[in-house]
Amino acid sequence: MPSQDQRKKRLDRSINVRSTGLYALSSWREMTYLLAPRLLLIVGLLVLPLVLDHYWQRVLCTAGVFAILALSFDFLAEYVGLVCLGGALFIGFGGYAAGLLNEYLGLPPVVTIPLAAVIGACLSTLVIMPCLRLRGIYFAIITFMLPLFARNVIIALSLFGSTEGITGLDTLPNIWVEQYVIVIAVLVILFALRRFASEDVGLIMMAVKDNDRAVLASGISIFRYRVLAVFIAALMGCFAGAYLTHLYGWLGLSLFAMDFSILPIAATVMGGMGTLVGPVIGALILSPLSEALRGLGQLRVVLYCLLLLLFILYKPEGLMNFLERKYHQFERLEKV
Amino acid sequence: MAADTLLDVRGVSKKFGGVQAVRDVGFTLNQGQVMGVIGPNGAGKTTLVNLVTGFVKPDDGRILYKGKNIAGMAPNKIANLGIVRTFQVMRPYHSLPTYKNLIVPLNSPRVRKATAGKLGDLDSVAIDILEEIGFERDARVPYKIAGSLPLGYQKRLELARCIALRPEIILCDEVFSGLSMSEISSMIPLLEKFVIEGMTLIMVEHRLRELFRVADKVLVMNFGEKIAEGPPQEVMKQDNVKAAYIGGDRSK
Amino acid sequence: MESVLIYGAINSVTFALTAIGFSLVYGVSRIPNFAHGAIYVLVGFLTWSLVNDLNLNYGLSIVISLTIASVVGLAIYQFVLIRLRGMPTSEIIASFAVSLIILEGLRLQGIGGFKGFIGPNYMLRPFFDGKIAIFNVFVDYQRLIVVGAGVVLAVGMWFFTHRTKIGLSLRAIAQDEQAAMMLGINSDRAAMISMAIGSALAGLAAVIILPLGNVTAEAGYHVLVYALAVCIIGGLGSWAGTFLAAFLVGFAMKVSTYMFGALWESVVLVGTIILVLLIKPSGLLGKQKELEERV
Amino acid sequence: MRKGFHLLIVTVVMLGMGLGVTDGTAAEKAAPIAVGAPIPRASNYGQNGERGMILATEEINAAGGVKVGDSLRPFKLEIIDSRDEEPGVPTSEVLLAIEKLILQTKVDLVAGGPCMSECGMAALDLFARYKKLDVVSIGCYTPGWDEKVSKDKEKFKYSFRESGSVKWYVKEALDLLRQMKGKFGFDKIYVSIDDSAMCRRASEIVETLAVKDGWKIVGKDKHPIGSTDYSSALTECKNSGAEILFIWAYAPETSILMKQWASMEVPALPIGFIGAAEDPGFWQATDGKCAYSIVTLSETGNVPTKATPKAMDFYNAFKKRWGVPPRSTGCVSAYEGMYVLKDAIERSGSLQEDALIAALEKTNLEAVRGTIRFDENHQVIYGYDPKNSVLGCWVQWQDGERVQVFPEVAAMGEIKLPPWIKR
Repeated sequence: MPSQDQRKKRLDRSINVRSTGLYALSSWREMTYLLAPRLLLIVGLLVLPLVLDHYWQRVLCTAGVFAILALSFDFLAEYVGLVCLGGALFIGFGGYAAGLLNEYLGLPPVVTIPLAAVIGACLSTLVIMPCLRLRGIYFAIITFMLPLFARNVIIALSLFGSTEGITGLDTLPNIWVEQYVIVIAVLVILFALRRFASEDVGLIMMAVKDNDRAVLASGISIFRYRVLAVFIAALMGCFAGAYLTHLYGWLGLSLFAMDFSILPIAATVMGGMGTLVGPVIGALILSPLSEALRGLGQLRVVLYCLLLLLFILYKPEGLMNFLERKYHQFERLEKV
Repeated sequence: MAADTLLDVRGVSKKFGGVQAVRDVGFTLNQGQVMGVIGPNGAGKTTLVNLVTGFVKPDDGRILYKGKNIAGMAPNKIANLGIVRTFQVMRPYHSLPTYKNLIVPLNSPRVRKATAGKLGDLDSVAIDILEEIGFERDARVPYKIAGSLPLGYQKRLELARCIALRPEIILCDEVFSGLSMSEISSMIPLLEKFVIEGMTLIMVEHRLRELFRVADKVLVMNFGEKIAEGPPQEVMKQDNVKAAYIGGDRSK
Repeated sequence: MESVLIYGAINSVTFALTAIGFSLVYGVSRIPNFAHGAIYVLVGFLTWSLVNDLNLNYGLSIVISLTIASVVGLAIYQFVLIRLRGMPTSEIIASFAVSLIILEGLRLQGIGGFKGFIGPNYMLRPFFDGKIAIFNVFVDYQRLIVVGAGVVLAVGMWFFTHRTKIGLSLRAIAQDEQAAMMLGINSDRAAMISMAIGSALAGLAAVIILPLGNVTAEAGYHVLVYALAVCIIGGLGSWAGTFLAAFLVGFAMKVSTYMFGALWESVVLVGTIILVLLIKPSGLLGKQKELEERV
Repeated sequence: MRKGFHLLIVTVVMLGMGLGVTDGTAAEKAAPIAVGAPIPRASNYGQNGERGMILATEEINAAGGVKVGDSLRPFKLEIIDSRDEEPGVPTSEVLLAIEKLILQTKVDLVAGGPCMSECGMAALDLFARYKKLDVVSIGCYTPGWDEKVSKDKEKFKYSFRESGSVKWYVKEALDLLRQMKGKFGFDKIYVSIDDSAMCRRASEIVETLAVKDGWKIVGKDKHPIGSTDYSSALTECKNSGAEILFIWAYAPETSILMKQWASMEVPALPIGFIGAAEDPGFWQATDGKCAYSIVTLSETGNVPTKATPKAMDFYNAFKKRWGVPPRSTGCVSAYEGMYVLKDAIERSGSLQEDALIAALEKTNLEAVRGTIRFDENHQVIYGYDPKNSVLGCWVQWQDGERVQVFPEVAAMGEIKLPPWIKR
């Protein structure tokens, strides 16, 4: 706590490296400075499965699912400007697609998961497309309701085992495959997205978010790009859903459960909107946390939302931005 | 209509709720002309721009571009035909670096068609355009985040975004407003250069003196109606125009 | 067939009641109050425990819990939403977090001996017990009260927003915040008031509607979703639109029940929403234009 | 900055609590036999099951514990909140809870939930995967369960279901109907069910069989779970001239159905599985509007009866321990579940899975509901004779009390008709 006659002074570390990329190559110090955090993340995630006990390994798997969902939420919200509160929709469609392919066509997970990801993504995109003309909160609210309705429709038409779902689907061969599939998927998606954001398409999407009118004025159809973006996000979500289905060899209505929509958002807010890494970290903190707090019953949800509230109110930038700043700056007290 | 008539607007009207924003306005514009659109605030100038560029669908009336009616077309389609605009309220893609702002228009179908996809490295093209618009090439400015640009540069960026589309008509919505005299006088030659390059300009302006330095003719609007059209000096002599201006506000 | 008409009407009014609070808040302060459903349920349980645990008089406990509701609304605005104005996403997330806190909190089990509200045994007494036959369709008084309340509320809202000073200022804000502020109307205070009133309305809906059934925490989610649906269809923030949409949805659902069976209600609901949005993205009477700059 | 610090603390605290909890469950498990119990603690069935299990465990331990070989070992309940039957909770999370019991708490056996059919079915695969013995003793009534087991007996041999099955309750319902047909000469049924897979199946069976018995199905209503207005259905029922209103619905909103039934004086006697009407407090909650409704509590012992010697003892013990009478589903079966385990362990003399399975299959234990035996699909055998099977429980609400009216052996009263039903 700084006293009266002192104040915090912030100094930046190696601005050169960060402002002009090439400079980094000049010395190992600078390169490690840039690469260390990334390596830390990658190695960390890859090593994690080896150090955890069996139960926490399983937790890691579900955490991975939430991480991917968080990524897809963050991507849509911060890179395209579509706030989609319906992550469960993706999980549901992906999960059901995978499960049905496996149940009725007898395809093995190695086929169903990618296939379901694509099919599910197409379906979700089709469903969301009519809502794409809406902006901001309208879109958010509609997407919030979609999973619930998807659920009701399945009950109403009593499709696919209706309220009982289908169990006894194929599961993945062993715990190692289960973990590394999801961990690697998270990493790949993470860095693919970062790359994508710097491609022209990604840039245009960000432009759409910043000022869609100007994009229109530049002769580009924002609708097409929004659809594309939704498809990409859905692709991730549905992949996660398909994976989850095969993780427990079950499909059912609760694939559309609200947790799948809420938790990723919480993770994103906590991790830091728009950082992509943040949501992953957020998910890796939150879903184990919610497991650890299971003993507390409902209280768990309450604490959980309190945490979310605190973050949104007092640390809207989120963990990641905070850490990043800490990494790039150091503070010292000085006389005023 | 004459062979070299590029844009021919006939009796367009637009109503927002109860407000008649534009009523039965029409004008023609020849290739290479510069037309100023003036009038007190709320006269419907911006709406006119929106109508021509398709951001607002006219209730009735026709907008003939090269003899083809574009009234009610989607904005991006119209832009691809070569009619581009700047925005009164400038919103550059603030989270992107300045030069990346131009990636958007450079990816438009129009540019792709014009260059048959052989544009090469878009970034350097973007830098070229920016330089042409008056960004110093090797300074840091083009690499800055667009949101952090000073007003003058943002206005130029708006223009750059138009130029990147290789337009035939540019509708400038108050490019001068908020600029200092020096900035304006450095921008005017730019506009003149566009005209020489064969572009046609429609300029919505409040800064009459500066406007008249470039405009061939002006269109005066008041309460959504066209009250006069013609060469600047003559138009300004008309009583109803004076009345409108004294009645309206002269701020800016 | 008569039953479809009568119960369709009742159903519609029910929707209107649940939605109007949300609509009001959004209309005035552009805040999507996702805690709406939670407050609805909260009031239900409050009233119940005031009556059954403290043996208070029914009417009195209703008044008390409504007051508490509006205080809660105020609190939510003062301590949470006020910092998030103009960030719809954050507002949604925050208010939804609040609603989860309330709803799950109500179901807390055995933490500190607190026995949460679980199970079918929490019911509010109907105001008058009994029923009458309208074209040999039986309707219990409570449902008639619901309808009556709906009408009163509609008229009341109109009077409030067109005649009273505060109502007018709320409307001014709703129409053009900038202008209203120039006229010296404090938009923060207006938003706060709207939250209070909105919550009170949610509570009112609760005490009127809940006696028809029983009070469960889950209801909170349903109410929220239906309120959202109605408001979206009617056009966010448009109060007339809300009522219109309520009737559209209410009848659509009852008719579908009559024709294809109750299962189709939700399907029909989705259909209606998608359809309306396809035709008119801003909802039936919504004001928000899609891609238009203010003139 | 400092706010960030606060947050950090909050997080740390929460983590601490969390770990504390997990350690608490993970730590001491030496002598006692650890029985994992995944239970939806925020649901009625869950709570009742939990109470039943705790009561049984306390009794057994008080009596010295379980005799394994020549050593006496107490039971240790490892209850975990499986969170099924809660809105917005994915089944995967329920399964994760079970995995936690198996993998981290390292329990010897699993008993109790999960209650929700969807979860129960999915759990089967889990127990097969981890080769863990499991005795379902709360809820999970879906006929799909033993169907699934029968498909692959070897794979699913680790799971037993000591709680009931809808199959049987439906049979009971039909016999009850037949009885009333003889008694009052009723022959028209109106069916009203929740729309869930379970209820739909149940009603299908009932309808087909009832028609065989010479009943006329004069109308049917499927309402989505959570609907709060049954007026149209009830009006239809009224006009259809039905004498029996056959209900199969577990949603709490069924209370509304009952209230509307009473206020509309529908001249058809409600019979069936009515979730809300099971509760002892239901009479007071509906201020008497539930009178005359006939409900299954699915397990004899939830209301006073002389059917079996143990029944009254259990009823009183439960009331004494928890201050409330047993509610319904779960109380009895969960209670007995612990005794079934005790019995099997003592007979096999070990905790080794295969030995236990063999022992359990030979179970023949006199308990509260009657005599517990498992069929070849590891499903407890229901019947009407407490000597060789366990009994269901049908009660009618008669001035404030749940009076058992069926099966006859356990009946404590006669079925009454409301004044507005002329026969």
